[in-house]
Amino acid sequence: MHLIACPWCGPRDEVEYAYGGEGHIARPARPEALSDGAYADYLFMRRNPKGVHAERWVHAAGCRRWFNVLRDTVSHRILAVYKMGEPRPEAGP
Amino acid sequence: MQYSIFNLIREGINKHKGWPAAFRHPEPKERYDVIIIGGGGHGLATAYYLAKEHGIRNVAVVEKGWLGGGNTGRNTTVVRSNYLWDQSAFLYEKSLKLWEGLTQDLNYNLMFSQRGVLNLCHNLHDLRELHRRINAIRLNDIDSEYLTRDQVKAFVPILNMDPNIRYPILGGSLQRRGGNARHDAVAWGFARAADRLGVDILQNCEVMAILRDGAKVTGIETTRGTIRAPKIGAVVAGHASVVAGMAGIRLPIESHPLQALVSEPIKPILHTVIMSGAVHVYVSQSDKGELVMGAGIDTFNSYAQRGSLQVIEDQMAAVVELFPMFSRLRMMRQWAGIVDVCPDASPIVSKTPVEGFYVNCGWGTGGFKATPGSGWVFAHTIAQDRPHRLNEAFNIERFSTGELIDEHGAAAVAH
Amino acid sequence: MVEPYLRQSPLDHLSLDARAVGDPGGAGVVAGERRFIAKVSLRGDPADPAFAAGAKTALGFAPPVAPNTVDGKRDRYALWLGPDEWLVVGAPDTQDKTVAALRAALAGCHAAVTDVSEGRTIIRLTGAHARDVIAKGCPIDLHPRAFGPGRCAQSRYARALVILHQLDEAPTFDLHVDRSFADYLWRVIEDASLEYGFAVVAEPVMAALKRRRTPQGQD
Amino acid sequence: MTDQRFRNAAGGRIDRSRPLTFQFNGRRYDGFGGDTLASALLANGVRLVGRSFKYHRPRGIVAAGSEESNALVQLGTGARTEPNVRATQAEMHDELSAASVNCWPSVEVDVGAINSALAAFLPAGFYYKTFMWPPRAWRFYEWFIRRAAGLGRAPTEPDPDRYEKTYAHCDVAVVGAGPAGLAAALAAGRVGARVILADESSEFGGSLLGEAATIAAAPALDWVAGAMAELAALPEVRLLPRTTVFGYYDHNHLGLIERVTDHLGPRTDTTLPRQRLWKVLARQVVLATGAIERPLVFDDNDRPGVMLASAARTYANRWAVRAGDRAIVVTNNDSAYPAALDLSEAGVNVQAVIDARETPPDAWREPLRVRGIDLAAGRTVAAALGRKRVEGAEVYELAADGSRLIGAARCYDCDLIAVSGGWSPTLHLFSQSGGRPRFDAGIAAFVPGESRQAERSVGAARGTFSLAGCLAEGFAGGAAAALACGFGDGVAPPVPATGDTPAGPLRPLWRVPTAGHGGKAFVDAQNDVTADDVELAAREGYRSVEHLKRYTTTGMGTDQGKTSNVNALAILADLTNATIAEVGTTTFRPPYTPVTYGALAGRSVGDRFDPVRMTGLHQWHEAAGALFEDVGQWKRPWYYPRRGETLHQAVARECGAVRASLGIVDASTLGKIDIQGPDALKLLNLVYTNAWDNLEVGRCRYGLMLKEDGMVFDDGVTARLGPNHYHMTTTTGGAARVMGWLEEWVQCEWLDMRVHFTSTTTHWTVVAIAGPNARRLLAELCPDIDLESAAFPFMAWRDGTVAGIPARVFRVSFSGEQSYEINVPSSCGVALWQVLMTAGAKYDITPYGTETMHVLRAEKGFVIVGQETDGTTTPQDLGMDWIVSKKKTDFIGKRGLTRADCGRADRKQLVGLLPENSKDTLQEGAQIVAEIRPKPPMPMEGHVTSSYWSAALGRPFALALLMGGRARHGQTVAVSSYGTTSWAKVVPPIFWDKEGERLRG
Ligand SMILES: Cc1cc2nc3c(=O)[nH]c(=O)nc-3n(C[C@H](O)[C@H](O)[C@H](O)COP(=O)(O)OP(=O)(O)OC[C@H]3O[C@@H](n4cnc5c(N)ncnc54)[C@H](O)[C@@H]3O)c2cc1C
Ligand SMILES: NC(=O)c1ccc[n+]([C@@H]2O[C@H](COP(=O)([O-])OP(=O)(O)OC[C@H]3O[C@@H](n4cnc5c(N)ncnc54)[C@H](O)[C@@H]3O)[C@@H](O)[C@H]2O)c1
Ligand SMILES: Cc1cc2nc3c(=O)[nH]c(=O)nc-3n(C[C@H](O)[C@H](O)[C@H](O)COP(=O)(O)O)c2cc1C
Ligand SMILES: [Zn+2]
Repeated sequence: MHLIACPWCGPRDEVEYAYGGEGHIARPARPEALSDGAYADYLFMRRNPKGVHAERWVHAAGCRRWFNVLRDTVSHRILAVYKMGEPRPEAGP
Repeated sequence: MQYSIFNLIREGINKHKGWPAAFRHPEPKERYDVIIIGGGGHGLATAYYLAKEHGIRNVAVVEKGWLGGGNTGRNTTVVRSNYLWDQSAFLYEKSLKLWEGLTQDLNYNLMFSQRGVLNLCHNLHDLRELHRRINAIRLNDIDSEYLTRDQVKAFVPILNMDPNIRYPILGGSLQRRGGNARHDAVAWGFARAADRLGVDILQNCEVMAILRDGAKVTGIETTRGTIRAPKIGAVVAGHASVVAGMAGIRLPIESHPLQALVSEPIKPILHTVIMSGAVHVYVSQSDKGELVMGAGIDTFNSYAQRGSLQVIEDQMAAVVELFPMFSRLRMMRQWAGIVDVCPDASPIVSKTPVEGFYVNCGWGTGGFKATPGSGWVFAHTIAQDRPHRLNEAFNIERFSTGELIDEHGAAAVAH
Repeated sequence: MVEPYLRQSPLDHLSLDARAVGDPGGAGVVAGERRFIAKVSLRGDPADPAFAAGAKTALGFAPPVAPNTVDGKRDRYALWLGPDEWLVVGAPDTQDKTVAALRAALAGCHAAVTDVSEGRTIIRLTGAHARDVIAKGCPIDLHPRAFGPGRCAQSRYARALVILHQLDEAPTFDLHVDRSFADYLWRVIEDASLEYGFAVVAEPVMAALKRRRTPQGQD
Repeated sequence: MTDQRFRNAAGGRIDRSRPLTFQFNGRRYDGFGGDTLASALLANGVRLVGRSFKYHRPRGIVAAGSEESNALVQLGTGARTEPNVRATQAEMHDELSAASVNCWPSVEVDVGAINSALAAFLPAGFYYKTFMWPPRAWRFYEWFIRRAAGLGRAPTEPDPDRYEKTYAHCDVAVVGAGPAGLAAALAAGRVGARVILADESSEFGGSLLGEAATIAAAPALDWVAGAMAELAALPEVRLLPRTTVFGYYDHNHLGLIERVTDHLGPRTDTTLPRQRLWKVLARQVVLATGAIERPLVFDDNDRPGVMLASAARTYANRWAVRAGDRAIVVTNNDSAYPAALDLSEAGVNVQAVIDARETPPDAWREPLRVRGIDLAAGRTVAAALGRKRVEGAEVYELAADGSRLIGAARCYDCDLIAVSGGWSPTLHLFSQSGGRPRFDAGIAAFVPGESRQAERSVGAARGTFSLAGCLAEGFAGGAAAALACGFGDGVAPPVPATGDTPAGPLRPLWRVPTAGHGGKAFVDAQNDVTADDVELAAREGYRSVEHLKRYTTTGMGTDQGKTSNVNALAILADLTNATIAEVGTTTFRPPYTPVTYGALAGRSVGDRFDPVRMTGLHQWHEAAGALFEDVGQWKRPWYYPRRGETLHQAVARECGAVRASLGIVDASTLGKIDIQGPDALKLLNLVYTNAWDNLEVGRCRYGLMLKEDGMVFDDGVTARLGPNHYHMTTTTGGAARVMGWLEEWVQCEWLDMRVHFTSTTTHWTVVAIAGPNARRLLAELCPDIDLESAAFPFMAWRDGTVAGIPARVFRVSFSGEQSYEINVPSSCGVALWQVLMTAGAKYDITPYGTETMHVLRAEKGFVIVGQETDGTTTPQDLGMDWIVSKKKTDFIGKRGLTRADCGRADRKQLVGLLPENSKDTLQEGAQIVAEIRPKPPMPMEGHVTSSYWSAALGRPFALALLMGGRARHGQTVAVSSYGTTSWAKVVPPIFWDKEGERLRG
């Protein structure tokens, strides 16, 4: 039961959000230039870290905005919330 | 000592003082022929078949905690082989065949009970998919039956067959050879059998690094010291990305919590396994009497072995929809495991670009049933340095070529 | 439009009017449907001066920029739904006027004006236990220290998506809901209200009830 | 009727003005309001309450609260029966009825007790070692094992009661309303914090309810009453008695279960729920959950009459019940002394306090002497005597190292053995919150370690066992928690004086050496786990505490080992030469006590299980007798049978009407997305496979969406409403998914794309009329649109009015006929539909459902995403290469299509099938096999995706995905379903109006 602070709406219950998986995966600028392997990297390969994970969520039942979250996948602590387009902050403790 | 009724009686008279340890607690050797990382069912089975089928006995199974403490020890024990695609059907069916003789093979009662697995169908779309699946399964010579509404009702009279409920039951598919096995016994049975063939099971031994010499593995760094081997198989389920990462390999895996729960023990009321992807729950009753049930994963990545309450709430609503009489029963314990989910809901049992490094993962929400089969093909892959026919398709390259084995339908509800 | 009597609000099939009482008496929860309220989705960047000015001209007030707040007038007000999204709510059947005014005033900027009136309805809840009933399905903290008149929020009620808007301290809330979920929401709320006493009122009574209290926020 | 012979004439917190009768195992007894089933049974002298899980040993009551391991009953009857209820928590109400579980024919004479005789052969894990022969016989053995296992019985009827849930928010949640919890709530409440105080008991006061303690020189319960009154008057404090905090989840979320009306017994008035689930988000949590007394592990320590000392004391003080006539009190710590004194005060003949310590604190000697109670130090009880109830106890001297008994037994003649093996702080919630317990050797117990969430433990829950200490910690904890939320100054209120006797150290005593006459020393009585079982597990290598738990099942019962876990792991530590800290605890998991499924389901049951989404026309369809199909959460008319018609007949009729004249269908559920912005076109070009540049305003186009892997994801028609304005439609099931998909791309990837999406799915009611007479009908009702094909061609849209209703009309066709989709404001849908029905009567306008819609589209070879596709299908597989732009440099999924596997010639491709036997409609889901063999396995090369009888063709036809199918037109294939084979000719997947004249005409 996560309590996630939407950058606009503030802390809201997990049931209002949808999870979007790993963040900062940029769509290749020229997908056609990629090998099958490199394209598979983009499509499927994930960091899946044990610890701090940069991921994205959408406030689906709220303001419908996507945003980024740094969250620890072991403690479930949320270390940072930041808007789309903003760079990933240093992971705090 | 062989496990048997005679020895049980003899030991009963002897106050059970004579039972030897089921498995040793050895000190790590410096070097093994093969190291298996992960002391879950799959890892232990791999070690067992390496020793039994391939004569490779100088094997260590390295487990960071207590053996069987991963998903093997926390799953809802559904065993079946009714998968859609040929590749999966053959692999899971191999496994099911192994299950059928495993208790005797291991000389450990796994309580493998072919009580049947009934998948319910609640809408026309699912019904069409159900027929497709049943036909495919049957044509692969695997048992699967279509049950009409009336047959479902006759088979499980306590199901809510009211046609006016929100998601009325229209029919179902039954695999009679499916069922349950005792999860812990599977870990312990394989451990004991592997141990008896000389395999060292090293518990409380966490792998921290994988040692390489160029493109070849040479050993591992663990919390109990360095251990060397020319071949290393990683079978660590939820930790697949972490351990593969130590060998410099990226995987298409994401780790999610999958929750389960048991009711208080009650007298027998449910004699089969009921699964419903549409209302999202599955349930069976263990031999001890608890109703064991689960639903889908929590959506977020996690290594925490716990999930969110709302998943349980939805799951309970679903079970009460199917079985209104269960409403007054009580949840006695809830827990979670970390499942390794692959984009196509099929496993990876494969060689890797790193020589001597093999991975077996991605079983996600449904690998318990595959335990013996997975160990069997993985042992082959490691021993021969090439996949067995049955796991050829489950390679890593498929994510590049696109030749996926999409079993999302089969895994619609975790199991 | 067609003859008004031929129009169907999303809850018409529940025959609420037949159940409506003139005086809700001691009911802890009083509810009714606000039918055919005009609702227009407005999208645009409030930081764009052209948009801000245009919206203000068209509406007569600036759409609020503070998240989850409501601003405007009695008969037309805007709920903040997102950093570039508002729901402009107005008297029944005024949506065409609002759309036209906004489109005209916003011609030339990147904005979107969409009539969504018919896709949603509003369930109004008031009474001493209105807050308790909402808490039974909605995770938002509605305590006066955390929420209040003039605030709005999008959230869930049980398995439906809702927009909550608190109108006064009575408290009175409007719950906006998609028309296809309205029947579900109504029935869930009615069930959740059982222990407090539940009364259905028709729109005029709803308005009268609200007038009896100090007007705050919008209606 | 009985005389409540063990009930004292005065005292206790029962309501003597409210005498009640109840039934247990068919006999009637008396009790009082305020009793629990356990206190009332004890008052009536009932000691034998149930039978144990495995050996069916006689069992009684050991505790007075939720930690009870033995006294489980089947409560109530009929639809309201409930298995495995702890008698100690079942509140008495009139006509309560309960029965023992797990015994037959009765608790006195239980056939299952034969297991007790066989106990020597049924040690921990015996089932893993036997029942293996003959192979496959396990299910035979299992049948018996299953019947022997389990405790109570599930009801066999639906639950007549209601449940509900609520969210709640607070600054400070206080769990437990003993002295520590009350103090914490006072401290936080006084400074204005929003406080929730929950206690699982019916009354607040915690241990004080069972003790004769004093606070501020008055009975402690006076202080409790004062605290309650003060708390009740604070507006921001919510008091929740009968409410168990069962789970501590992430981010300070707590799960609470409130028993709202259970204590009132079955009622007809169901305005109040039976139970209520609270989901509390607390900024700070104070855990004041107290401590649980540990039993001692000695031979036959499970006999009815062996009871926790604190429980015996509580029965005496709270319920005025003597748990026995003649007692001995056995302990290793101070807490049993006041218990002995209170028992004596209550009229129990307490013969002796047996203290394992060589030198018990002197302070107790005098009070014992005054009461005539012997003190036997350095001794302990090694065996209980008696079978269905305690009849005596053997007491021995204990060797200094605790390893042996010394000398001969002294036998006490007693019917109550009150035991105390020390106290374990109730750490469950602390542990669930992520905290790790730490072993405190001083009290020989695990105590909370560092906090991982915004939580603190106070009082006995933290290992502080003095009343003064509990109060002080409670006040301090409450004040600090409030301060952390911004209330008050963090200064704790002054602590009132208490009458505590300072406690001396305890002597750990985990396993009393056996007295040697073959008794069983239980560690976990509920699951029948003995000290020998622990030893066996360790010997067999199950040395991790988690293995021990699973191999022996210790701590896995309904009590989750509240009283047993620490004893078990301490014994394991001893056996494996490890410290208790090294062995550690097993994982604490929710729930603290079992939680009713119904409460977890809450209101999501019956017709509120999941929302039923209905279009504005739903009531019309219902009245017209439609049967409905579930599509996602929507109910869509499936077909409209006329009297006596089968599905087949109705669909043939509906199809015929459309092809011959006119049909009408509710298409409102199609997803609709309004797209506006200067980059809208750019977006469409990226999300659809085809090119959109030349679409004019007033026209629409069909598009296909792919996922990045190239697989078909959704489809629909999109119309250009204005230069920068589009109206997109999606599949019914895909509406929310596509909307989310577009938002995700634009918000996460194409941040500078200027485009807005608004869902308008339900804003519009969409009625499609289709058939040769469609235009004729529309023309009658639509004066302001020129319907001539030249002016309003296929794949165009126009605004106008239909029957006076403002409408947007799309000329699109999913049926292959001339067809118009009329979009009107939803509230006008019924009006429109009715006008169309009336005006269309002359054309025999026929409402049709999804089944007919599917037949019609299949005749045209139009695919349905999700039916012809399954997430592994590309546009090329569907033969829709024409819709995949070769010119566009990029669109979502383009690169995915060029991966190696997508180019294979033997991919499954969409084909049509014409069964050779023209009576034979193929089964949807039938498999196409490469060769027919007498029996499986047979290699498969495709499957039937759609199959119907076509009235128009006068024959059955089907769509299928077939390996390399496009190159196989003209071939005959074998289609296998459930063992029967049909033969079908492979044809192009279009059967009707191949030139498309009808829909354009
Ligand atoms: C709640 C739940 C219900 C499920 N239900 C079913 C079901 O009904 N049917 C079904 O077929 N499947 C089910 N599954 C899935 C099934 O449990 C798993 O697929 C299967 O048990 C995986 O076995 P394993 O041996 O690969 O993994 P595990 O049993 O998880 O073993 C992996 C081991 O690797 C160890 N490890 C990890 N990292 C390291 C390291 N660095 N060093 C050393 N050791 C390490 C772990 O401690 C662990 O013991 C369920 C899973 C869950 C969680
Ligand atoms: N002499 C000793 O060794 C000894 C040992 C232990 C306790 N005590 C005495 O007991 C008292 C302890 O006071 P305290 O306030 O710390 O504890 P307490 O035992 O008085 O109160 C704890 C309360 O928490 C409730 N509770 C526990 N878990 C709960 C849950 N999950 N949900 C809801 N309620 C829950 C219990 O019902 C109980 O009422 C003191 O008076 C102390 O002197 C003495
Ligand atoms: C099939 C199955 C049945 C279980 N039955 C019980 C049970 O009867 N009692 C119990 O306390 N736990 C039961 N558990 C849960 C375990 O206690 C434990 O929670 C689970 O193995 C996960 O381990 P963990 O909670 O230690 O992390 C069961 C688990 C499984 C997989
Ligand atoms: Zn938000």
